[in-house]
Amino acid sequence: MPKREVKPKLEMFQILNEDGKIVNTREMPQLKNEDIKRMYELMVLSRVFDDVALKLQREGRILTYASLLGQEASQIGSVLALQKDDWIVPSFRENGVFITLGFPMEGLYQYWAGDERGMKILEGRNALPVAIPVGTQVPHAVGIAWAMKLQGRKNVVVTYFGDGATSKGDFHEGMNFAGVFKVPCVFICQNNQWAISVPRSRQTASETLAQKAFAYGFDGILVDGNDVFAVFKVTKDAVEKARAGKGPTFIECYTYRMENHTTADDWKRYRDPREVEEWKKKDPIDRLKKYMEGEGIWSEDYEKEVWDSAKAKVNEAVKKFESVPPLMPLDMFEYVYAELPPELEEQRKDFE
Amino acid sequence: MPKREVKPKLEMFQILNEDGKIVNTREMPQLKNEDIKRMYELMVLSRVFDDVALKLQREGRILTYASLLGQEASQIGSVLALQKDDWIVPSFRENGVFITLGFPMEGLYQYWAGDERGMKILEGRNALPVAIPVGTQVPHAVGIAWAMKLQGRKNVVVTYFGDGATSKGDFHEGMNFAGVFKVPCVFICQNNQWAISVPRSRQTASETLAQKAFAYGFDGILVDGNDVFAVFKVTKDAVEKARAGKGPTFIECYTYRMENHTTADDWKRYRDPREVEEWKKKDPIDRLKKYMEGEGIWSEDYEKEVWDSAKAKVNEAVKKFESVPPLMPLDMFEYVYAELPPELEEQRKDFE
Amino acid sequence: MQAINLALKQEMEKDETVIILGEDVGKNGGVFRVTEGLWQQFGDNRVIDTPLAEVGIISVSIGLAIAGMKPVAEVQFDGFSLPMLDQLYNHAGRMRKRSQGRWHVPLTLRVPHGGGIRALEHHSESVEAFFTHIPGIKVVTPSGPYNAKGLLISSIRDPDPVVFLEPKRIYRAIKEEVPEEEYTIPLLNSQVVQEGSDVTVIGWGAMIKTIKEAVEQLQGKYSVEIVDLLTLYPLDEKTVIDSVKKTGRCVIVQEAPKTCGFAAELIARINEKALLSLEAPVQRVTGYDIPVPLPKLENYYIPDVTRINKAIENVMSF
Amino acid sequence: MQAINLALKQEMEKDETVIILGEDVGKNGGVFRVTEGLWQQFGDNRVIDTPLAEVGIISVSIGLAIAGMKPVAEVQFDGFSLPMLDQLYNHAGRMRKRSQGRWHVPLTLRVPHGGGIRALEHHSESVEAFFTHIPGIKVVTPSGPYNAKGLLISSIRDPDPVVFLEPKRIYRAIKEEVPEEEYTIPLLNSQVVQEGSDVTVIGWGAMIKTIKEAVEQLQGKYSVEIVDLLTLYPLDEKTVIDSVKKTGRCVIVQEAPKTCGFAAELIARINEKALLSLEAPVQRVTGYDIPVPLPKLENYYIPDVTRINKAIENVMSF
Ligand SMILES: Cc1ncc(C[n+]2csc(CCOP(=O)(O)OP(=O)(O)O)c2C)c(N)n1
Ligand SMILES: Cc1ncc(C[n+]2csc(CCOP(=O)(O)OP(=O)(O)O)c2C)c(N)n1
Ligand SMILES: [Mg+2]
Ligand SMILES: [Mg+2]
Repeated sequence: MPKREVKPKLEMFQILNEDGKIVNTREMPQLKNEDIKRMYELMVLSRVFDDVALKLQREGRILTYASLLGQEASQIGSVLALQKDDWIVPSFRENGVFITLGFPMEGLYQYWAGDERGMKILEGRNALPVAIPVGTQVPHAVGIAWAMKLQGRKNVVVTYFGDGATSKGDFHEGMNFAGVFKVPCVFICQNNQWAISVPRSRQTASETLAQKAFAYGFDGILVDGNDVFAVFKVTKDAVEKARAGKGPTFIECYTYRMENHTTADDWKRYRDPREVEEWKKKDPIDRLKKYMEGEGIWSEDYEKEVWDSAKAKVNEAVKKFESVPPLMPLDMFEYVYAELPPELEEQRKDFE
Repeated sequence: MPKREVKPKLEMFQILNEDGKIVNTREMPQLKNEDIKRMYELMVLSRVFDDVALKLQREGRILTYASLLGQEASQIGSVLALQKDDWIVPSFRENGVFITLGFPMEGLYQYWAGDERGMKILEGRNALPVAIPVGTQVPHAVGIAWAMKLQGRKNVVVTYFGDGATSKGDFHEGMNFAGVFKVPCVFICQNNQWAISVPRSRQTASETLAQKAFAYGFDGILVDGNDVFAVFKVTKDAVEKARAGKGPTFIECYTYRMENHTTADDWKRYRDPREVEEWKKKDPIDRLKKYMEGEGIWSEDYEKEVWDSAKAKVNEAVKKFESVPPLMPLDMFEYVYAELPPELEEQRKDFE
Repeated sequence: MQAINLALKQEMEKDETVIILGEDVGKNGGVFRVTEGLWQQFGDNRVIDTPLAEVGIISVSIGLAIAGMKPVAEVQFDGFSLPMLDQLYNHAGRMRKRSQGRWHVPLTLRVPHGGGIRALEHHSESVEAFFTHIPGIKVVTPSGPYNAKGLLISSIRDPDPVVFLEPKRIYRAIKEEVPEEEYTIPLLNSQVVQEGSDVTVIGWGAMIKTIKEAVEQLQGKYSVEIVDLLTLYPLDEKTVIDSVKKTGRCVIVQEAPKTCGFAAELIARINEKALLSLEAPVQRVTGYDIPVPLPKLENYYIPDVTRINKAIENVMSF
Repeated sequence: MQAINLALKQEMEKDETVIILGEDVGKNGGVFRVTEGLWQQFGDNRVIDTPLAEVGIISVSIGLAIAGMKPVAEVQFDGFSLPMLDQLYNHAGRMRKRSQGRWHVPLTLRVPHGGGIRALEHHSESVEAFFTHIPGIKVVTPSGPYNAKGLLISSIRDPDPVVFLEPKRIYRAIKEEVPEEEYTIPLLNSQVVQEGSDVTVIGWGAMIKTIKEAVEQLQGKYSVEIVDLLTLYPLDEKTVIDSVKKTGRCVIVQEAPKTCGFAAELIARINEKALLSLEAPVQRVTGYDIPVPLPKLENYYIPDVTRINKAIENVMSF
């Protein structure tokens, strides 16, 4: 056969390796020590939040919960690359994103306890609520980004989704619009290797997910998703490119879902514990800690302080969460329409 | 930015150039003179069929019709690469495909006249009926191909669609399944540069359509769709590869829709006549004629014979089409379910 | 058609967040020429040809609407609107709720609707009942140029997602005075287009024209009241119930397949609120539970004058 | 749940063209464990984890079915079934027609259905009315293990596309003898699960359990006849009409949003065939026209014993 096929090769972008060493000095973003500490602290906070969520779930105080364990660098590293009024369009595993954005953690617990008020969008933040139907939020991000462009605003949209989401038609149609209309949108795919029990290899025969961007005429980047510096750098570049009117970027954060898919799941049914063990060694928090230690900006005291402070904040949030006054049943008729149509007025009356 | 993007380049595969010269002898398929004549005759027959369809439409004897003018090589060249019991999953512009498969032309006219009986699938041929909703037939082809694989059959499926179809989620989800399950399916995209009034450049920012295959982990090939030898060769290779269990192939036939989108359309509203003129020079039939002339297998007599015979066949078909007894209104209740449910039984009675 | 075009033009002139998007809506002016001239007037950033992707059109519009635009999306034919149901159901109708009031989705989806134009397969479906079962959206069904204009302007201005079903059969069939000035018709409106006392005939969209023809053919044999449902959700139920209470007899004409069509909902409401007034079972004249036939048979499928009058006779002679 | 598992297992043993496909149906045995053990028994070619793609699942299944397989596709939750409507409407329900009888589509789509398990958003919807409005497909609604098994076997064997709505709330809630042997229940079947003479209460799926509880709570105050609709399309209308004719009063319980739900269709048919027997308006007890609330409020949304009994009182005291 003649040369009429395409088989380019994508390399994984990394700055901080598993031993906490910088392997790509040239690309290392300029970060102040406080910035790095902030990254570390937010990652720890997310982890404590997550850990307590799992505990609350076991105790029946919240319902099904989707853990972000292992994906902290992908989430925190990318959000930190944004400006305050940029837009975020999340999927359902982005608790670390919400925390970094400053959403009150009690609200997140409330949401996962099945109380819709928990998703109240923080004033001053342009974020959409949790989206459960996989992949369906991707084109919303494209629409928002397009609106920014049409309105001549300089804001950028970042949307999050998983490896599984890339199989959905909504992802495809959204990505394709993004390419055609060159909108300021950054697509962050947290490839955590699994979609519930379906491994990445069963999700698509594409060698990398990043290369899918090629089908839409824009850049795809494969990045070590457990390397907070690499995620930050790559997102920052993509966000700036978008802001400069140079169109969208697709970023595949290569990471791992350390926990069950959700608390309703049991990963032991379908994956090899050795795989999980291997990934433990790549932990994004450990890695950053080692780096900070090497740079002399980490100490035992600091470590204790960070964890204690995180725990205190989370405990505070749990307390607030548990003291929230209950929802009123009639609240379910709120926020359906701007004005209640007569049908609903009647149904509401009926309900009383 | 570091090298973390993918930008491979796809070249267009051609054997027979616009002047009827072989530019790629190594790839020229071994075809007997009769084979080449058959190609020519079928292309001419399709063109005559098409021309008469347009005439019948103007006279109000058939309704909206989608012309294949200019796409004969893509259609005939690819079908001829198949075995008799291979499957065909067409879109709506594949009259040339149906003719090559041996579908009676009077049936095709009947269908385009709004009589469902015209789509009766020819016994002994594994083809699906015309599919109007763009791109939605692509995953059917994948399912059929998968069935062939599961059943241990050696049959291959070829599906046809346009450049517009590549934007649909159905296309994406189907292509992705094809890659994952490595099914014996060949995807033939007739990129005729337009989806009604929407040019290829507005359809996707992807440089070629063929490269989209890369997102699904299989080969994409860009071929000159007005070069019947190249289409035949590339399809033949892909079909054999599929038959050998080596998975799917995506073929982009680069061609042009010479006519209106359908008879309900007026291309002068949105495209430049010079573009159409340019493409006239690439006509697939002219090109093959020149080649045959050069090879000494064409003569004025032969030419006349081919066209006369085509016209005679088409006239015969028109006659048959016009003498078909009318549909019975009650026929509309046929073929909805294997057995009429009571609701429909009642509605049918009501109708009488 | 011109009425719709005019409504679009005027709203776009007035409010620059209004944009049009869909397949072939730009230079080509839409396959029905509804957006004719708008691309020329407003340019490529406001009248936008999209890729061929119905999920994309609706879902990207949701994003546009959240971020302050007022997208008027077009789906080319009714049969291609079904891929949009998911995004309408799971997102458009819920965004206000899910964000606890922070975001809402002021989009309008225009759907050329119904059969009778001798078109290809999937070009002649009536799909309103899928939409009316979706919480959080509104469903509007103009029946002629005058009300189309007023309803479309209201739909565009409405803060919630509106599905606007344009009866394509009458795009060109009805000639009517349409005022140049802008006017709105509230999105909760049914109209008694002809008063009567013997029997109420209810319809919407293209069926109103057929109903009028049917009643004309009766030449005054019965005093027929015709109710035109300009909005299906919310429904101006009072007009319906009042009419049925008055006449005691009712025929509902619906082009869509019978089972679970909107006529069933109307009967349910009449049952709930006017049962005691009924002197005969409400009769449905509908499409059948089969795919819309290709053009050769579609006229046998779509409710026609004969079937409507037979139903009127039935309820009158019950 | 075990009943469904058993039905699948037996059909797969008997007919090797039966295959299962969906998200997580393989090694993991499905998120509800309905396909537990089947992958282990039948292997990767017959119990197939697919990519996360609902359109893909249904449309590839259509292809499989055309080419001689009997795919039993699973969609993970009701809320994710909407992207499938297009392919069901435009293809599955029409392939027989379009090919003039040459091809047909013997697929079964299993949909865990309805609320009440305190699940996440989009995991608790009742979507049957979208399906019952689609020509060419059948809609089956088992209410317990025994009928689930018999109906599923019939669905798999049926030559036409069947949507099989499994009430997830009772996956584990109902314990019932389910015979080991294979048996079928025809796909046109409603059952009078309790005879009575004062009022007919009609429901399907998970609502049957709630209806029974409600009636129990009445402690014989009224003689209630309970009708369980095991199939919605086709509908065993005779059982419904006979019952309403007998009792003259009727309550319909539906978990889905009220407007354009299947209850409306039932009322339309009762109106058409039993109007004169009605002594009171048929009452609907339904979900509301709002998105299903998150778990904290969902029990206020789903029809419960109190609301059902209030409706019974209403029709009895009319
Ligand atoms: C459209 C849709 N189908 C199915 C589901 C059920 N489901 C929830 S999460 C999930 C897997 C998602 O995988 P991925 O996109 O990789 O995200 P991850 O959970 O790994 O973060 C599935 C199948 C869903 N939520 N939405
Ligand atoms: C899902 C869907 N949307 C819209 C249409 C209306 N329509 C018919 S053909 C067409 C353009 C198709 O373009 P392409 O796929 O390139 O095929 P071509 O017509 O060029 O052969 C459109 C928009 C349709 N048939 N199906
Ligand atoms: Mg994943
Ligand atoms: Mg094209």
